[in-house]
Amino acid sequence: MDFSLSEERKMLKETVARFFESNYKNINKRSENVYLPEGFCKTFWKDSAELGIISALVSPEFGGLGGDGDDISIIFELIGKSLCVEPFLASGVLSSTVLSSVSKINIDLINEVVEGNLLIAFAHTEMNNRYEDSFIETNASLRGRKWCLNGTKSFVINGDTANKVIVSARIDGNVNDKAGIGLFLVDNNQITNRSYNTIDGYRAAELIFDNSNAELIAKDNEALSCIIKANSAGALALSSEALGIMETCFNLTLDYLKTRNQFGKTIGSFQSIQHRMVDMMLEIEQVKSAVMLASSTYQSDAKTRDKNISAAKNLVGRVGKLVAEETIQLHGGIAMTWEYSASHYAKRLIMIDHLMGDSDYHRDRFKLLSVS
Amino acid sequence: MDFSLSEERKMLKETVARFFESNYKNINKRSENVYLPEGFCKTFWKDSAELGIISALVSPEFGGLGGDGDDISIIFELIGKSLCVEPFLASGVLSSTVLSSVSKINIDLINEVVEGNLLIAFAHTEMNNRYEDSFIETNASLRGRKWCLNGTKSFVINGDTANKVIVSARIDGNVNDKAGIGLFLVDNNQITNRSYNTIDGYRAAELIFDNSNAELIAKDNEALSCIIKANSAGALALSSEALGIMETCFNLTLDYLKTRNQFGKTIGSFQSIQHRMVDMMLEIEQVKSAVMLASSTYQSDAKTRDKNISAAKNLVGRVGKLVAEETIQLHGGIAMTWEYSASHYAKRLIMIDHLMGDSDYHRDRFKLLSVS
Amino acid sequence: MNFEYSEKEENFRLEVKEWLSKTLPKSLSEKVKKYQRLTKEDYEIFMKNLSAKGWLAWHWPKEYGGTGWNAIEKHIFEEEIIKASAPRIIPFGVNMLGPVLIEFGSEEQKNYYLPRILNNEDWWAQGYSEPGAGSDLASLKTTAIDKGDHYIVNGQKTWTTLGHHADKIFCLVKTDLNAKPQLGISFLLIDMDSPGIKVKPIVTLDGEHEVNEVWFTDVKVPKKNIVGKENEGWTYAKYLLTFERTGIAGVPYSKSALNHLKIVSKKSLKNGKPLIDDPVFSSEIAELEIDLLAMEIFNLRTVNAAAEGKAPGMESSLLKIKGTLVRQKTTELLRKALGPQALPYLPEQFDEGWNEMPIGPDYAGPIAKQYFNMRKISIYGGSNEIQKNIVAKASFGL
Amino acid sequence: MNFEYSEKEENFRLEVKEWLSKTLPKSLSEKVKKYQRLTKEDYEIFMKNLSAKGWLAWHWPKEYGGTGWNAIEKHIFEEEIIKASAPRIIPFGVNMLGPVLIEFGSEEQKNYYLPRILNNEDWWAQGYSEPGAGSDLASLKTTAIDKGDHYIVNGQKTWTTLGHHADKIFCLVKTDLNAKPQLGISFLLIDMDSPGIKVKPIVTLDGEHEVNEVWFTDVKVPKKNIVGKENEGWTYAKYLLTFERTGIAGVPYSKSALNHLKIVSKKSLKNGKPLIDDPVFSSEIAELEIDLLAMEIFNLRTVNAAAEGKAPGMESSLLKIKGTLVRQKTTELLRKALGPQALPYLPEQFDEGWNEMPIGPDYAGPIAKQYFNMRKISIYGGSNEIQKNIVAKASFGL
Repeated sequence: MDFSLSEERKMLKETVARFFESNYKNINKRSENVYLPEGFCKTFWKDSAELGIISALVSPEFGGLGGDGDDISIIFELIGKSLCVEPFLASGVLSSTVLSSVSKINIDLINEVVEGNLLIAFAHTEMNNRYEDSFIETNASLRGRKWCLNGTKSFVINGDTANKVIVSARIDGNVNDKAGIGLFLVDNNQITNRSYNTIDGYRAAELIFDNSNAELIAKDNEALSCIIKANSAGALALSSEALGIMETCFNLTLDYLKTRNQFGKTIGSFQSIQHRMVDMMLEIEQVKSAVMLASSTYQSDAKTRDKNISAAKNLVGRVGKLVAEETIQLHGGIAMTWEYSASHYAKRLIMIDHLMGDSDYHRDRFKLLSVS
Repeated sequence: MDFSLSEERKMLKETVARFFESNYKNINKRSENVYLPEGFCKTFWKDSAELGIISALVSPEFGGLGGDGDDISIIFELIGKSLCVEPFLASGVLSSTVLSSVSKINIDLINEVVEGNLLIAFAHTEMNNRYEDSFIETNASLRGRKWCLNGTKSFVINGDTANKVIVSARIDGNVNDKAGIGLFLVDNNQITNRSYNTIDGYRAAELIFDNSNAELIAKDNEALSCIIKANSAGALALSSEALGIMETCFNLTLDYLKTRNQFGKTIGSFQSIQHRMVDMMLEIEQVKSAVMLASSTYQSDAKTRDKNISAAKNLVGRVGKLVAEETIQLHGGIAMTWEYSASHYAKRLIMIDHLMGDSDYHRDRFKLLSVS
Repeated sequence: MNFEYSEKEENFRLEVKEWLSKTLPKSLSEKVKKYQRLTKEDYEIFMKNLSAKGWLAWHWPKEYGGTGWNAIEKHIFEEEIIKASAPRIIPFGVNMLGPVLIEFGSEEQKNYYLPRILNNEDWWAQGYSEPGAGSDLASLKTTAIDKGDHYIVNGQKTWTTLGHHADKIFCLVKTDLNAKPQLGISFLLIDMDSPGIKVKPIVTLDGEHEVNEVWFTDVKVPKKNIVGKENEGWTYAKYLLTFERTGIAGVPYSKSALNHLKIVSKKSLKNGKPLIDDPVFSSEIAELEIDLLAMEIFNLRTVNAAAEGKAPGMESSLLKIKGTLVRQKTTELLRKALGPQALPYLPEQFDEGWNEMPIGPDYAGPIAKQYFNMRKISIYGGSNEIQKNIVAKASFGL
Repeated sequence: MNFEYSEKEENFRLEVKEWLSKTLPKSLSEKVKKYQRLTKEDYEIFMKNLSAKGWLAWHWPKEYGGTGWNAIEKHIFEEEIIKASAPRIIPFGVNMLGPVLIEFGSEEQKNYYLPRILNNEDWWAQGYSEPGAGSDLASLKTTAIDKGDHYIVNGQKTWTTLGHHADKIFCLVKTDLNAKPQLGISFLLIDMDSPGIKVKPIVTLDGEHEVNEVWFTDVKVPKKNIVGKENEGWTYAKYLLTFERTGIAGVPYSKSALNHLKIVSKKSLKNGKPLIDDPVFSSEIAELEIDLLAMEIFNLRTVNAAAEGKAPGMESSLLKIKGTLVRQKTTELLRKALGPQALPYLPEQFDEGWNEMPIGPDYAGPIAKQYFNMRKISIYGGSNEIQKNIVAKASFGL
């Protein structure tokens, strides 16, 4: 057993932590970035790429410097702590997972992603597809020898500024069939989009495909297993991000409890508050444990990977709600304000349950996978 | 709106409370009764009948003096407070409900029950029938012009000492069909029984029917709606009993918190404990409200009756667990002992969720009935 | 027992319902239903109609121009205005200051302020909370220094709801600086256009501006603006806190939210099937509905006791706690029901007249926002923790 | 990171497993599986086999005849004995008194008592709790009065597990009656056959007798029976409380109970279908399984830190809390899974050799009883509330 990080990873963690700290110090900086035209800060993104942060999310096999579960989890825990809105999830995890999992590898494309020159979004979710892997209404058809897509993809994170988009579409079969799915690469000039901010500060878009030209990169079993892997990778990343947020929420709350006075005592001196802090701390330790298990088995067979990731994401959903709500409640009014960082942490923490499968979805998936 | 009891009911409540108080004062008395040959105290039972307690559970139409939802709920709340194990549920509620709901009324039989001369048990549950109304495997068949039963009924409360038993059996159809059910009256000399105590102090029995002679008292729709009504009446009685137990548990705990010292202070002076007491109190008020609603609409149409009773029994299951577990935890070791009454209250409170439908069953039933 | 309303009460309900259907503009109730931002005028339209009908002062005795309703009538009235999606009645003047003036105000104050409240001439704000004193009102720091015929007020109030609309504010201020907490506090009426007052918006986590900071710098307030006696303001403030609050559990709000939840869960799909058919999700709804059903009876029991003249004791606190939990749970399930549809945040959608295509179904827009907004209800008006302390102290003798 | 065991560790696990399969009588593990009452001999058989193998003193250093295992080996050992349904190792002598004597005992005491523990010659009981001092050990009242070469002990101990089997008991007693709580306490070894000792059974709510009251009336105890220094017993007692407890979360117990829960839920029927197919019930099981999975890693993290020589801090307390909650939840779901089958209570069923037909399925009998019995685990060994106080004090600086 080995619960510690390798020396290399420890260094990575320190470097990235320092980088985030100096670039994302306070919540106003983040709010500024949210309202930039891209919904994030291009300079920061380019700098992250140069520092090797995107590279750390990609395996050496494909020109990266990491790509293991532990790498994803280290980086996203720090993303959680700094609450940064850069497209690490969309381009760094989801799209690069697909690109490095298909059989036809385009190493140049991955390099462009790793270097931060190319932003690729992953468009799978649709208005009627809650979190399902194979529920796809967007249609793909062959016109002569060219693929062409029709339909709408919803809630595509960073879908507006992405240079290219990886799109799941149905080639054949009924809406929820496991077979007949294709994954396509589409240039953004083929797509009409409507972009907006999400309530937790990200940029997302509806992507409309109207006879859009598309390049097929995987189909049938291969496509489905790439979608599942990307969704699991995303769920692992989000679980780790949530862990970082929870730790921050806990610390913000603890600091507040120590300084804020009511009835002549610090709030933290009230026993009922103390016991609730212990409950929170305990559940955060549980989340930390579940994330460790999920990240350490990310390279295992798909079933083990997905089972442990579902365990983590389900727990994150449940504990996230507890931590977000307790953080606000134990602070009182101040945490209801836009000005104070805790409210933004709480919002992101809650909304993580609406991405890549909520606690119910992952509980059900865990149930199926834990039957041995 | 009228939230108060009528003068008559107030008097009833006072009389019955005084009677239980003087006859069931401490937990040892109850434990003695549990181990009497009948599993209860015959003298006490006879005295209760003379005082009119059984009569209060039966409508004037059938020779009783009450029988409304409020009557059931008043008496069973007091039963809960005294934790008495007399066959009020089996003979006073379940069987008398059936006897007064069938179309062929046998008024003499009801009179015998009301006077406490005749004990009738209600045998519906089977080993494979969890809490369902129509899941019946016991078989009824005609031999010439006589009905005869074969099969086993399980967990029949007071089924060992009952003079007669009302038995649900399948005349026709598949095991879970709504049609083809009959209700039968069977003399105890036709039944082989194996009797035992339940973990909460009641006496129950497995009843084996081997070509037992039986009298048909209702069939098909009439039989099923009698079973449903009896089960609902039982659930209302048990919910009220649970309310009485919760109130007692709360008071026992509060008294203990005020007197028990730890670390130089009463336990009750710890804020985290106080807040848990408030949570308990609040939920008990909720239960009280739900029981009031259920008892006040007991005479309404079957759908309203069953919906409100299911709401109450579901809440009782959830809050019962909270109150039983908190009562033990807040007391500490002392409530783990047989000697101290709280442990017996807690056990009965928990096991009420295993009778006449648990919280899951009633939640599902409520769900069906609340769709309007 | 019987929880049905009497014929008289049912007739009263009908009267309220009919009046609302006649006088409440459809465009206004639509805005409320869509959670759109209400203007000052939106609130005033409804309150002026109430004035004209004689129903604005629904908590006042008849002799002062109030309705003289008992608790059950108030309860019915409140249920109906919520069901009709009317704007809320801004409570600061009519429900809060009014009763205090009636009980403790001078004849001059009553004669001047009460008619103005009845006619919506003043928009009042409440100046209780301060940055350092949330639930702990007794430790407030805003001072009013005696200068002969006037006070000079300095300090800061916060969480002032709709303070940016207000003409006047009633404040708790410290008039005896040497007194212990709770003592030396006075209840002062202040014109918002006095020199030295500054209102700063507080944007809440949902991006909305409803509450404010109010800063006082050397604000001159005439002495006649003090209510009751100097240094006894704490008594009047407490009077307000214990003032009969039949609506504290928010039952009608939760009922309408639960209804909405069921509709949303029918429209939301999981694996192509209505979410409401999912056994786990529908079980959560069912248990919430049961909690609400019980709470409604609990609330009615308390309303009924109040109508019979019994003072509400710990019931108010218990109902406040449960009421906020149930309402918050409803908004949580609404949020969960949406799945990824909860993500988009289009602040412009809540402006009057916005008529672009929403992202996703039209009901989706306000839901996540409402969930976050509703976190406040277990904090303000005496947090749930404070309510528990009150119950423990008052009912347990612990 | 990697949570797989090393080859060496896996081999060790195999060795333990094989040894158990060879030496643990099938009849004995069957009794444990069926929750039948174990006799004194049942415990002794297993402990004697452990002695013979040199594994009894699994928490002791090698020099004293212990195993010298690190935390991971201890963890594996504990997992395997629980998986094999062995009786538990009675901890009072070997796991509790032993380490105290090794650390604080005189040479004479070590030479006399340690070999006797290693050879199962003494059955030890623990005399800490008193009727007035549950979690608050410092306020104990049993006195030991100095009479020159001996003490005279008076008082009462309670919750003495298996005290009716004990030959000896180690007690915390007050030797300085004027000292403040926690001071003036000594750690005393007492023969159970001393005149003046009376053991009274305590029947617990499940109808079982495992714990006892022990009464001391003018019991003469030689002075050499004091461990360490007079009046410093509190230090030794605390040493025990902080003594590395790898098994505190009870993970292997919960794992086997969860397994059992799944089996029972497959056999229990709801509407004629296996209960485990009920979406709500199976969801409760799934979330419990996830909690347990996380807790297993949390526990391993702590075990691993201990193996690396780091002292367990608040982790022990957090694991105690979560461990008890998970285990209690498992027994709750088992109880719920049975439906009405949980009702029958046949105490004779738990006697050795009982072979009548059970009421209902053979697994039903002990389940409700176990549920009630397991309420104790969040109370004893420092209640969950005490654990929370400890964490708040130690980790938050609150």
